[in-house]
Amino acid sequence: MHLLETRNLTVRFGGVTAIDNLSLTVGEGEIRGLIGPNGAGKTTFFNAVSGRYPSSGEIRVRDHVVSGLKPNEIVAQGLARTFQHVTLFKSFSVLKNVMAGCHLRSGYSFWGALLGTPRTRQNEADNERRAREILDFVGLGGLADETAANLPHGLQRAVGIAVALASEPQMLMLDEPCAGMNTAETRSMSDLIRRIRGNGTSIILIEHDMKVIMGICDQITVLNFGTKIAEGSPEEILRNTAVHKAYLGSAADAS
Amino acid sequence: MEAKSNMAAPRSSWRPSRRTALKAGAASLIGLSAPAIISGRAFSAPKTIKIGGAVPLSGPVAYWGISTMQGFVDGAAVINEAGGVVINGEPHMLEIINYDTKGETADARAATLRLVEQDKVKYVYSQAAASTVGMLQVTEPAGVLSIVACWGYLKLFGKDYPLHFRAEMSDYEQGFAYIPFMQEHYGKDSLKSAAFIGPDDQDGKDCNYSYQRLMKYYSIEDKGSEYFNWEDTDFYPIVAKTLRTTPDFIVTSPTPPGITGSIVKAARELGYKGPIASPAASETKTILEVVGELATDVVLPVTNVDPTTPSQVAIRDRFMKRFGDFNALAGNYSWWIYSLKAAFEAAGTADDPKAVAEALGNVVLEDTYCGKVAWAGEKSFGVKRQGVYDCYTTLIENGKARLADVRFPALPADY
Amino acid sequence: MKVEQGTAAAQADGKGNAAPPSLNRYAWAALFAFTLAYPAAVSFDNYLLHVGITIAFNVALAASMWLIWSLGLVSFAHAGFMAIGAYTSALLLTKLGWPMWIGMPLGAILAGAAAVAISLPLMRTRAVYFFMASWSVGEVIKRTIAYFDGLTGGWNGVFDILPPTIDLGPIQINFADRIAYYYLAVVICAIIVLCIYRINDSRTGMIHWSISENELLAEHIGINVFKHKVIGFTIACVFAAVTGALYAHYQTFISPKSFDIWKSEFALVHIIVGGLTTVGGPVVGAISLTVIDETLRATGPFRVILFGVILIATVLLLPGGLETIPGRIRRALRGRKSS
Amino acid sequence: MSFDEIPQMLVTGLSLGLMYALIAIGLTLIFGVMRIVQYGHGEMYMLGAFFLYYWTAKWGLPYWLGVAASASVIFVLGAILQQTLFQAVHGRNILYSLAIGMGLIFIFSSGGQIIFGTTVKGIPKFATGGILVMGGFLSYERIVISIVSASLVVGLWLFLQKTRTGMAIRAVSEDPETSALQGIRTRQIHWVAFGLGSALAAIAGCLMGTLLSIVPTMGFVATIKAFMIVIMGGLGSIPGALVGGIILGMIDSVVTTVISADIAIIMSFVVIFLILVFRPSGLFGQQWT
Amino acid sequence: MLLEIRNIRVHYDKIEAVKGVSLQLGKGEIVTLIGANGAGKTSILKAISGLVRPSAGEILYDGADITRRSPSDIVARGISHVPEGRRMFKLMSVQDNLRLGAYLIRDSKVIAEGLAWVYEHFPILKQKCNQLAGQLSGGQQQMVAIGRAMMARPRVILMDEPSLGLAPIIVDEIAAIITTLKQSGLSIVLVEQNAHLALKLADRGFVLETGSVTLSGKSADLLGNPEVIRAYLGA
Repeated sequence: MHLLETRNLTVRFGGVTAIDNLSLTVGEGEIRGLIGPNGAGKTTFFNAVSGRYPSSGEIRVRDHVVSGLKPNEIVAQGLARTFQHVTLFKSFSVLKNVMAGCHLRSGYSFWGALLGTPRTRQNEADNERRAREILDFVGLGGLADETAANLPHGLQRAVGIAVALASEPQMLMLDEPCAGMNTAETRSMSDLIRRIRGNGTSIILIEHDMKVIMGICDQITVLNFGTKIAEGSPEEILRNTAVHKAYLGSAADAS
Repeated sequence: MEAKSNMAAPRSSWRPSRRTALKAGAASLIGLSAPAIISGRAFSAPKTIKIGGAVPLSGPVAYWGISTMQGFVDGAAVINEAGGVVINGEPHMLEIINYDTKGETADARAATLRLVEQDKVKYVYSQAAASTVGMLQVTEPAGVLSIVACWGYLKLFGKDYPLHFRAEMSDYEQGFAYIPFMQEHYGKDSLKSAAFIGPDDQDGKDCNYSYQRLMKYYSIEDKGSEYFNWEDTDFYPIVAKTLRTTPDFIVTSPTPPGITGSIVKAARELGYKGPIASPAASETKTILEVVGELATDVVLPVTNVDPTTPSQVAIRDRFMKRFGDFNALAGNYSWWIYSLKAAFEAAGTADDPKAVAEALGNVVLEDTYCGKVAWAGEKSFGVKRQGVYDCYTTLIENGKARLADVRFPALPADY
Repeated sequence: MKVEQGTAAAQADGKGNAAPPSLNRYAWAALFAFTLAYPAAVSFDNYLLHVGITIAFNVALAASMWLIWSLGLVSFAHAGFMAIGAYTSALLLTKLGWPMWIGMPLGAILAGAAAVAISLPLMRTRAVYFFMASWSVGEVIKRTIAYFDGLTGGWNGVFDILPPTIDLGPIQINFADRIAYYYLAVVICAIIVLCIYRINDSRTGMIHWSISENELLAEHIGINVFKHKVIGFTIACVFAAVTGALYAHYQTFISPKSFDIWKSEFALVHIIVGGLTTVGGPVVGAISLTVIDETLRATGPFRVILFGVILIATVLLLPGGLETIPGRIRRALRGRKSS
Repeated sequence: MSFDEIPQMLVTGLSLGLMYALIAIGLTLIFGVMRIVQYGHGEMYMLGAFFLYYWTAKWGLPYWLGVAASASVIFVLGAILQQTLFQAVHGRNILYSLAIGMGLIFIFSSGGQIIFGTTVKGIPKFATGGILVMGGFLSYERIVISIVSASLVVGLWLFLQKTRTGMAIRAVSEDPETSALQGIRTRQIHWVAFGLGSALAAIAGCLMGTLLSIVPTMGFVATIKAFMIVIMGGLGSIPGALVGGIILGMIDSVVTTVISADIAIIMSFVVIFLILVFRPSGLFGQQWT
Repeated sequence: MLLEIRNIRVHYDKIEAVKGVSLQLGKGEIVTLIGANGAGKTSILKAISGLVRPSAGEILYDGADITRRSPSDIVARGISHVPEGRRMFKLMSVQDNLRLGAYLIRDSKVIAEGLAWVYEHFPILKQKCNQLAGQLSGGQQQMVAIGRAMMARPRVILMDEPSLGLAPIIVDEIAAIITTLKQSGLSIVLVEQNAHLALKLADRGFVLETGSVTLSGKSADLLGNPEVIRAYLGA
């Protein structure tokens, strides 16, 4: 049983086919890299799987068909994601961002919230504890009360991941987590990704920084123009000339 | 004051004469409001009688509110200059306090509460139905005398509201003047049926009620009623629909003059030849401006546009001087305060609204802007609280207006 | 109308630097205490009590509209739902003799049902389009009421909507008394504000702001955005209906004109002037603008102009509204200390 | 309803729709370029009409010159308002521009009552009489005014398509940053578009004012109509404003004639609601986020 | 030096995107900025063209300080910017897009010459000149973007990721155009992720990492430098 499986996934915008009959499987506990030149359809793939874009074909999570579900239902199925551009509740504190993420897996009733019942207070306390745990886990424990908008870019990305982790996903889809980071930040991000996997969460990773991809992925899928052009271990991908050509540009041949 | 002079400034290059007048008007308004703010702390040398206005001074119906207020302000000044209200030999000065209602019911209620409860005013006046309704929620229980211009809402009028006076004639009273005139002018046989056009709100429905009673009284066939929205900008559709019923004449009330003009124009352009009567809320000049040459056979009761009698001319001149502005409506409303003065003097008190009300009901004035004025309605309403006065009917023919008829309404015996 | 919620929020001193909640709580307690003492403070001046009651209505309206705003939406259907509450309660009293104690909850339920039904299609629209669509809803409600004049009295409105009474043997209160009605209005208004405060302070509020802040992310962390929008909108409409019933029994007269677009617009103006990010905003905005409006009444024709000038001046000179004043003062003090 | 009323309804609806469209196009232009809602747009319409009133009725100057003068004066006024008030809230929450617009409504409509007086006024006519078109009566005045509004719509379209400034306006409303890269001074385009939009409203005010009558409080109704049309057609879309205007004009005309005016206005709100539900960004709108 | 950047810094609120970068561009030269996403390449271009204001440092063009000039002034001085993602005015025709490029040029003859130049170099655009720009393919849009920049008769062109999302064949075409531009005497600042392409085209290159230049030199040297390949492939 695969954790995530897509069968003949196709996404069209008007006349353009952004994802073309893509079939892909990701196993449990895997870190899967998704690479390809800009415009290859990587983010579109995330958007389709997370329910943001309508698609044809089939998407399954642990053999449950999730195609056609709304994003919030897909998250409930255990599939969380982050975004290419930093996407946070920017005026919230870091802690509150993560607590919002915890909402899905914690008890909530409207009336309880309104009346402030002991149970709700317990829930909120649990929630906050959970959120702080997650923040500690991603290494942001000291920044819980900062307003998200005031954090530097790299830390905002980490908050984004913390928010996604807060929904306790079985699989996390990371869209360029290292974009715009310096070497040290990138290293700690790679580290974080490995630790997340260590907790039993599978990961699909879109990343342009090849150091990251080659360093932490078990398997890599290469997309170009919405189709899969290669799949395999980092070493295999590095040797694949089709990949070279697609990814590094035509001039790569000449060099 | 700063704001006021800025407001007036752009006009300077256009018409300096009006600018000064305008300034004077604005200054008097500010002056009026000043005592309101420091009310109760005025000098106590001569006794004063406070009269309060809860009138629309802003908003879409400000036209009527401001006209009414002008009548009171001018009247109070004239009376005070002449030695004030003399009650039992002692002169009393009149003080006018005005609060804006925007022409809204709840706002009018608030303004009246302020007048009655804070300024301790015992005599109030108001204008237009919405403000009146708001005012009446307050005045009658508080034992405060109210004079208003309001049609309809008849259940708020009569025996149960003994302190409530309606100074302006409704279409119903006017009808007993202008319909006989029209019958004489056009011939009874050519006015066998009529149709009604009015605004889709309480005023429109009220006037429609008056209209229906009138048509019944004169046995004129009612061909139906149409209501327009205040948001409407084009009256072709509604006029076309009315004309489909082929009425002999059309009544538009209480349609504002601009819209009446548009209706007249649409009707003429659509080939309608019959007379159009616009009782209540109308005005000649605007209709002429809007309709131009096409304006013909428009019958406008109660608007003596060009003052004729000496007292009318005097009133106009004073208004022009004091406010820089005069319109026939303001002239119409100018008699209210004089009737109050007469009532104070007749009752011999200004402290007992009930006694004043009794006296006011019997006041008859001979020479106002509206000619002869009296209160009537004993049979219909149980109390003499409805103002009736000479109806000046203007007739527009081929783009020119002339005063065609002056008569005291021939009220039916059971009125 | 959720353009740049973030900016406004950031201006208003984000959550990070906000005053400690205890201070906040003191401010609310002081406000409530003042409200209770107000009648005595004005030596039971009936007119000033009337102003107090009007403020209570405006606060309740602005606060409930603000609840919708916390979802990132501006609803102009508010006056319409207020009308539903007012008319239900008024007609039940005048036609069937049922007191306000029954009419008000029934009006609220009716408004709630209508709000759920209408928000299913309404929530498809966004931003300015939502604004216009909700405006249409409000106008249609108002004009439909006017249209069925047999039942509702049409444009003539409904009269003699008597204030309620309480008769519990020893305790008898007739709310026709201004002081009694003042406390009734204040208590109901306080309950509404308290509910909104609690909602905003609880998880629900966090959900609302997360939707307002970033609907995309909210969906992707498992929040059912549509459901919460419908619920939030409905609650606010129910509050508007309760206020409407309260309003009707106080004014004793209502007509469709009482619920025209300006009712919604003034509520919106109260929010903008007061501030967009906390419940305090609409409360402070409604209080101060109502007082200003009443004070300006005596300026006659200049009343509306001055109101407009004050409105524009506040928007331009005090970005973020009145609620930012404490933060500004604090910053100014801190600035002086540090320098 | 009889068959011969149909032409009258259509003719009236069309001419009405064209004038509505004229007000709405100004509003949509301002939104497109600045992304703010000029809620006080109707006040420009009112002021334009009053300018023409003083021009013709008071000073006795020629009518069409007055329309042009009114448009220029209101253009300047609009540009000044943009520079002094609206530029300050540009890019901020749209509610702030809404509040400023409301303030302008209060100031202009009430100030207008003090300056112009509260009486209803009529702008002198430039033509009388009319002709029958397929059984529908059309006054010459209405024909001329419809032609003028139609040609203004076409003229504006040509202006936006063909001229340098027009292209700049379109460019800024599509993408301000890239426009700046082409050398366009976006701030300048802001006040130009704002002035232009206001001038269009002023012209509409002149034409409508001639056909009907004018009062200082008439602006808000125009704002409501314009707002309804612009949202129905899609914010920022000029064809949308044209189509929206004609839809509204037709509803006003046809439903009023066939049923009644109160149903007509309920109907127009219902139609807007339905359009927005099925096309959440209006008929021709793009999703502005 | 035609264009000289001295130690500029760019902040977005509290985030520093460019941390003191200096570079020079000679007449008729192509200089490329390469590096990963978020390295600050686009911010540098935006600082040059006036879209963002540098918080420190200065930009000299032709001897004059243009650091805080408005974008339109900078365009008028002869620096055109081909933005990332091509940024078509999608609702306008190809021809209108091109005309907008010549917004500051009032002489219709010059505009006509410019159009002729564009149509000569991109014949496909002539066929599609009345189509809406939004309907073109990515490569054609890139041609419009370059043509639009050329319409302003610039001396310097700033190009941001011209190969982004284009098929290899099209990339070759774009590369050929860039070479042509250089031959006609233009100076170009080229920002690219496609390092091989960029370094093949450019005379000199700068490798950026998180807002700072970590490596610079002649393109030929950089092409052979394993450090660059490491930066890109991590291998």
